[in-house]
Amino acid sequence: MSLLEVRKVSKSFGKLQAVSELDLSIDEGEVRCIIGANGAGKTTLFNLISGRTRPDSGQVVFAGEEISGMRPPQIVRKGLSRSFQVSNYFPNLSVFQNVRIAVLSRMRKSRIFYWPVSRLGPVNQRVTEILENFNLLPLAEVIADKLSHGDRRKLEISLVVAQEPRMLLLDEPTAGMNSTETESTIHLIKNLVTKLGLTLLLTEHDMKVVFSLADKITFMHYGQVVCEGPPQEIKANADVKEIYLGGEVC
Amino acid sequence: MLILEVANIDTYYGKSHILQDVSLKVNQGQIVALLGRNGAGKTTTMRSIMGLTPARRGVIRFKGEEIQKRKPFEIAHKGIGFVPEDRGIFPDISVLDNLTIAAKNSADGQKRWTLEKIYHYFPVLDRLRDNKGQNLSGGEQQMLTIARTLMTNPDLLLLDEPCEGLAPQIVNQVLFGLIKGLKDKEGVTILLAEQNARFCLGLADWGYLLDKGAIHFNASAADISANQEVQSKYLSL
Amino acid sequence: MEFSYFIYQLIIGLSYSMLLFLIASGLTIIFGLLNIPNFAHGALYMLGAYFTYFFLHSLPGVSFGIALVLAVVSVGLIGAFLEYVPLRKIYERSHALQLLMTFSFILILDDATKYFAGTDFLSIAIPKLMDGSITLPGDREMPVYSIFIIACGLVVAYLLWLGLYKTRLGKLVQAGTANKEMLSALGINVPRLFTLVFILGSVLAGLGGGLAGPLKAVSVGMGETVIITIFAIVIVGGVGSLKGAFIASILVGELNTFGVVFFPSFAMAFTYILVIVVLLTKPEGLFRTK
Amino acid sequence: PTLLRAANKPIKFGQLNTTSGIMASQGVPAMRAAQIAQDIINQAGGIMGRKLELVQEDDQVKPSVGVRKFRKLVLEDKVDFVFGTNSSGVGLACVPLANEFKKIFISTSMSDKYTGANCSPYVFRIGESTCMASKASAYCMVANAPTVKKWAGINPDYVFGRESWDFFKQGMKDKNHPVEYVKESFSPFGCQDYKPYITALLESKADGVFTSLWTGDLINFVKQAKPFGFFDKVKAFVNNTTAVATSIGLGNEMVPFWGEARYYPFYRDSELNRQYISMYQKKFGGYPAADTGAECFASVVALKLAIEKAGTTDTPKVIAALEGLEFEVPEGKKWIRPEDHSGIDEVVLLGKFHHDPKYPFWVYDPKTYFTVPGKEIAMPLSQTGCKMAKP
Amino acid sequence: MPPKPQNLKNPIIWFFASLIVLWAAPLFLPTFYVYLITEILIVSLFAVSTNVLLGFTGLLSFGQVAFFGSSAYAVSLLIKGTSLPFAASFFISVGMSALAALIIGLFCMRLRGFYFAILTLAFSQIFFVVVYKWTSLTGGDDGIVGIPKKPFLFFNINGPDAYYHFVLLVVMVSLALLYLIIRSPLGEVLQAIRDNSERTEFLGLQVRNYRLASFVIAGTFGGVAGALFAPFQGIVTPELLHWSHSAEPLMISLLGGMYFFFGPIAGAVIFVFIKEWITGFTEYWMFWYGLLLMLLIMYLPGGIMGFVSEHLKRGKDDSR
Ligand SMILES: Nc1ncnc2c1ncn2[C@@H]1O[C@H](COP(=O)(O)OP(=O)(O)OP(=O)(O)O)[C@@H](O)[C@H]1O
Ligand SMILES: Nc1ncnc2c1ncn2[C@@H]1O[C@H](COP(=O)(O)OP(=O)(O)OP(=O)(O)O)[C@@H](O)[C@H]1O
Ligand SMILES: [Mg+2]
Ligand SMILES: [Mg+2]
Repeated sequence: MSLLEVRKVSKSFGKLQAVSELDLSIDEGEVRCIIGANGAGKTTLFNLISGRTRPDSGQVVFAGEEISGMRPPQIVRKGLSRSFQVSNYFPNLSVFQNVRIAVLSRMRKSRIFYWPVSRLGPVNQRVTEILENFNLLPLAEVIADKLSHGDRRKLEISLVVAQEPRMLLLDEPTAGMNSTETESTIHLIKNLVTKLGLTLLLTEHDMKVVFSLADKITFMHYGQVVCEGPPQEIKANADVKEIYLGGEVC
Repeated sequence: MLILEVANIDTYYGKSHILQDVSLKVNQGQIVALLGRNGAGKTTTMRSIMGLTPARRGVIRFKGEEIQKRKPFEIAHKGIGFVPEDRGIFPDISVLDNLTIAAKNSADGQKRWTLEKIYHYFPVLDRLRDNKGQNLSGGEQQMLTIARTLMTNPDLLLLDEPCEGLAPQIVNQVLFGLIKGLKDKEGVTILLAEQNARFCLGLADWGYLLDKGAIHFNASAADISANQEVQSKYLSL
Repeated sequence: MEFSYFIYQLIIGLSYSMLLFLIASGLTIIFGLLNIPNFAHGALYMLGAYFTYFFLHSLPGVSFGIALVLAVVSVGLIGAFLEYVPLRKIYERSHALQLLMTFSFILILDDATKYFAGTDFLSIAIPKLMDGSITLPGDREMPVYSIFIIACGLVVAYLLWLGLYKTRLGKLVQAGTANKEMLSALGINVPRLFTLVFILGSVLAGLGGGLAGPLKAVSVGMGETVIITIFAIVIVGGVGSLKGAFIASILVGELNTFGVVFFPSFAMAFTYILVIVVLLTKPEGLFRTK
Repeated sequence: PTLLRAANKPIKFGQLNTTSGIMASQGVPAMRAAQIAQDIINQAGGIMGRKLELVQEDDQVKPSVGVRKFRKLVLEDKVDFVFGTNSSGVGLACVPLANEFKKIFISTSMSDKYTGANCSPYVFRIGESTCMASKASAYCMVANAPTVKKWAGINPDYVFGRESWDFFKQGMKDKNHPVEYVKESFSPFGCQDYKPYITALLESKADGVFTSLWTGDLINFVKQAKPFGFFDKVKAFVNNTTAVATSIGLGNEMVPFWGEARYYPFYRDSELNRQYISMYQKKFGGYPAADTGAECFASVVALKLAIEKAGTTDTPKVIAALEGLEFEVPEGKKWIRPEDHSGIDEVVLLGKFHHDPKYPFWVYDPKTYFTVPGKEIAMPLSQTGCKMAKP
Repeated sequence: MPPKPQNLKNPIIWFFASLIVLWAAPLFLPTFYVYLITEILIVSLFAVSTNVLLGFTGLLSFGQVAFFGSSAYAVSLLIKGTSLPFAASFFISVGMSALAALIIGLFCMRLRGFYFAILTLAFSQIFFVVVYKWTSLTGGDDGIVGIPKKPFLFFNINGPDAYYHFVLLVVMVSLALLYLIIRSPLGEVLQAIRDNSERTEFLGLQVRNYRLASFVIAGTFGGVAGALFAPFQGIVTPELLHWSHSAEPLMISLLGGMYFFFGPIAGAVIFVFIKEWITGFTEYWMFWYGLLLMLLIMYLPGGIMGFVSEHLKRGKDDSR
């Protein structure tokens, strides 16, 4: 059964049709990767799904329920979380606190006003675990604003993972990470998928990541799906080669 | 000929001591790579050269002139251009304005880059010329950042992670050629930090290895590519 | 109400509106471009009036026009100093802190004025050329000076529109406000740019003060009596929008005029009611630029 | 020995007035006037051989600050008496403190409330009240502009303005002068644009206009009304709080209208008045123009005389001495009505401004001097509602 | 290492230690200083409550004064006009300001940044105008004079020392509650909203509700401060509701350090003393005060606590 279904969704900005009549269907437990040239409409699609922008027309259905038109917090509560292409975190809070916000939300502890947050054992426990997974523990007390670019990217991903969603949207998760970090992130994501049965939708320009993660790839161009299929098939596709991959110089 | 010389600089963010006694040399017309893990200090080195996070100690010479005490805009006028990793697009003005707002001739009065030439490499920017900066996609912004700096006709270009967010086709067919062309045809010197090691080492003549804010190693790009030990120790390739 | 009386009030209201616009335009520029909510804008307005008085009475044979120009230049210099020394330190800080700093300017400028000019009220005469009034149908008088103010408002609006939105300057400042570091790395002397803009805003405040002089008791603290109205105009119009400030000035001016005619007992609340109504329907003002 | 030292200690008067912000134009001259009184008294040997020392504080026209400063004066500075305030808001806020600390407080603002239902043995209002000023204005108009029958009012939109307007109408009634009120308008404090009020007044075709606008508000009004030919179209324009400060402020922009001032420098030709003016000019330059200044001067003088009469600074005795005290101040003779502690001038003066080359600003035309005996226009005891307690 | 769970004992010890010291203060201090400290306590509470919005939620509000002032008026009217015991009047007034905060908050929550600030200012000015003009109820600009200090429950709070002790207790308890709120998950979420409200939404939290909660918390405790202030002064005047009065707690928070819970308290102590001192010695106090403010902002932009904490940190670093 498909968990997420995007039906004939369109969004235009002025004259520019960023996403047009796009259909997409993602099964529970699947890892789907969307690739496409810069400006193809990938981030816009993510915005439409996650409630950041409203579609001009069409529907987004998640777990059998229409979510287009809902506000982001509601969508997140339904189990659909996203990361951002440009790191989007809490600059004046420590790395630990950053992740703790996500965990508080996840554990429904965010409304407690009568008990110190530092005394919520399970919450802090969980935060430590997540930071450990992302190799961020040594930076736990660093104010997020002072992180290097790559570390910010890691924090970005850990914020989404901390929400333990049913489905995860990752917008270029490994951009800016060095190759070790990229590898360990891939590893981590794989683990999440297998362990929790998570469904994953991601975009990436790093083909290594794409091919080592994706069950299925969707190739987008000018706001539309051009082709869709298993990695090998897409890799071989002439359009993809021509428009997207270019010659293999590097 | 030596165009940039960084001699024993120490740089701090507030009280944290980031760069420790960093020295490097770049010859005219060379591409020099700064290599290192996340948080190694690559960006900080570039910011120090640009005067954005001035070094507290040490000397930076550009074309033989000390610039470590200069303001960023003065340094820019001397001929250094900076493409930052976080793009720094001006969000409220159009793409065209982003490109032209600070456009200037090179320090010796040459005008190597025009809008036409930019649009030749990045046709998207032409198409989007009236869009506001903040409305571009990630990759489009990256292109704009590179293009915007080129419009200032720098003699030395500091490129911080230029490939991030760009589709492979752009990286391989446009950016690679562009940088090569800058070096070969225009004699522009380039200091490059890039996680995409293949791209980086494919272009560079020389490489410096940074770790924890200090230079640990420097060698020709070919040597580094060949040196497995260095790669696994500092770059984890 | 007679139709002619209605038109008459409309014009009367417009003269107040344009005076407000002269002051508000400077604030919307400083606030919109530099992102500094300059609470001391009213104090600069006051200085405009004081300087005009000073030049008019201390230099022999100086006409109102020349005194006004000298005053505007002086206020511009003071603005330059304020920007150059203290304000420059807090561009990256919160609005609240910037408000507090510009509040401290008020205290300093007010007391300095009190020290140099005393606490007595001062009075600037309406320039000879513009004294008196023309008679409109229905035996109603329209003061020439009020018409002059309307003309000044329109001219300033036009010049600003030309100078700010048709030139590179406006865009440069917008870029600099969003990312100062990047703009300077591209070779622009951002601090100097910001000083220029602040001077421009101050000059407009000074001009407003000088022009208001003949209509007001020139006194210490006269800035505080207008500053909230001016902020309300800037916010209602949309921060940074010249068009917004223009329209909002007209709204506030006319509302006060007609409000006094129809609902005099709510006079104190007109501006605030307008703010509430506009912001509840348009949370970012009428014409937000960003 | 302690007694001796106490005897040589200065007597301290605390003063509260506004010296910052927009009301500084009122408060600064008030502080200065009191300093002149201090100088005159100390030069003449002080009070019973003891020096008079003023402790002056800025109340910032804020009642909460006034209260804090009152406490400071009494508890920290240990003053023996307190006087002052420019606004009745601050002054009335000090009344409970005067009672609490059992200290005499002489108010220099105009409200009739100090001497009304909440009157207190410790509290005095020494100068003219709103009632006196407004009624005097009405009487003057009845006498000088009897043909003006269509009256209108423009008054500040707060307690003082509303009371002024009511007392003005009351004054007209007292004189059985039949008039019609064609327009009453109230403008907010600090109003910047009077043009709509001005055009509405003109539109009402009123012949006479009464106003209790004051300080900057009055100047703004006059400056904005003048180009409309307002003062030609309106036959009588009278104001109940026109200190000379207004005509100084307006300079050559002044227009001929009727004013009533609590203190007018050029009417009374007394030794004290001459001394006051010349010392003020020598020390500060300019004329002692603000009327609160004269009230502050009067407060100091009254306290001095009362202390000497009582022979002590002991509060209840000084209160007793103040009650019924008759004394001379620059503006003339005053008497303190014992029953409600209201100061009552021998005469209240009005006049019509004109240009006189002898003075650098417009002054009353001596031909138009109009006086009303204070007792005639003071609020009758039966109406004050004051039941004075024992200290 | 993750931050160690903060030791809760410390704040509790601090709480009781300062309570005891302050309780005993009137034994050593002249009455005027008892008054001054009473005022500092009330102002501190007002500033701390305002800072819940400013420093911890990132909302610049000029509306606090409406809740402070309306509570002060309500308590005065109830004390003077009814026979209700003071405790009842007190809680009714506080409840009313909480309700007012809820209603105004609902309107204002859509707005951001300076637009929010000006809207709250407009609302509070409407309160001001109502109080100023409703002379029959509020006495207009003359205000309500002579508000007695009726007993609170069984405690006589008349007299400077007794009222001081009453204020001390109420303020300390309120501050403790506010401290707990700031340190609680709710407080942390508020700080997250201050930093990045969009991201907070994408973590599944309804930013608007939390902002509203913060607005109501601030309004309620602002109301407590107002209800303490009225009997303390013995009068209430419209000045308490004027927007310029709302600048005071903001200023105090900024001076003290708005990112610190104790910032506004430090600010209040220094603000009240400095102002008292400067206004005493010159007619041109505004000039010196303004200059001091300007220099403080130029050189201590993080406020007093920001400065202190930086120095403490440096000390620690050196000792390592
Ligand atoms: N708010 C907006 N207003 C106008 N145009 C927009 C807006 N947002 C996006 N666009 C345009 O829509 C197109 C799609 O943008 P989108 O961000 O979805 O691309 P993308 O596929 O994510 O690209 P990238 O790989 O570079 O991140 C781009 O051409 C972009 O310029
Ligand atoms: N504003 C700041 N304040 C304090 N520390 C900072 C700040 N910015 C960066 N740092 C620290 O400086 C160190 C070097 O950072 P830098 O950004 O130079 O690394 P980098 O080599 O560019 O890494 P990346 O590949 O992730 O971009 C890091 O440890 C980082 O945490
Ligand atoms: Mg994208
Ligand atoms: Mg970097």
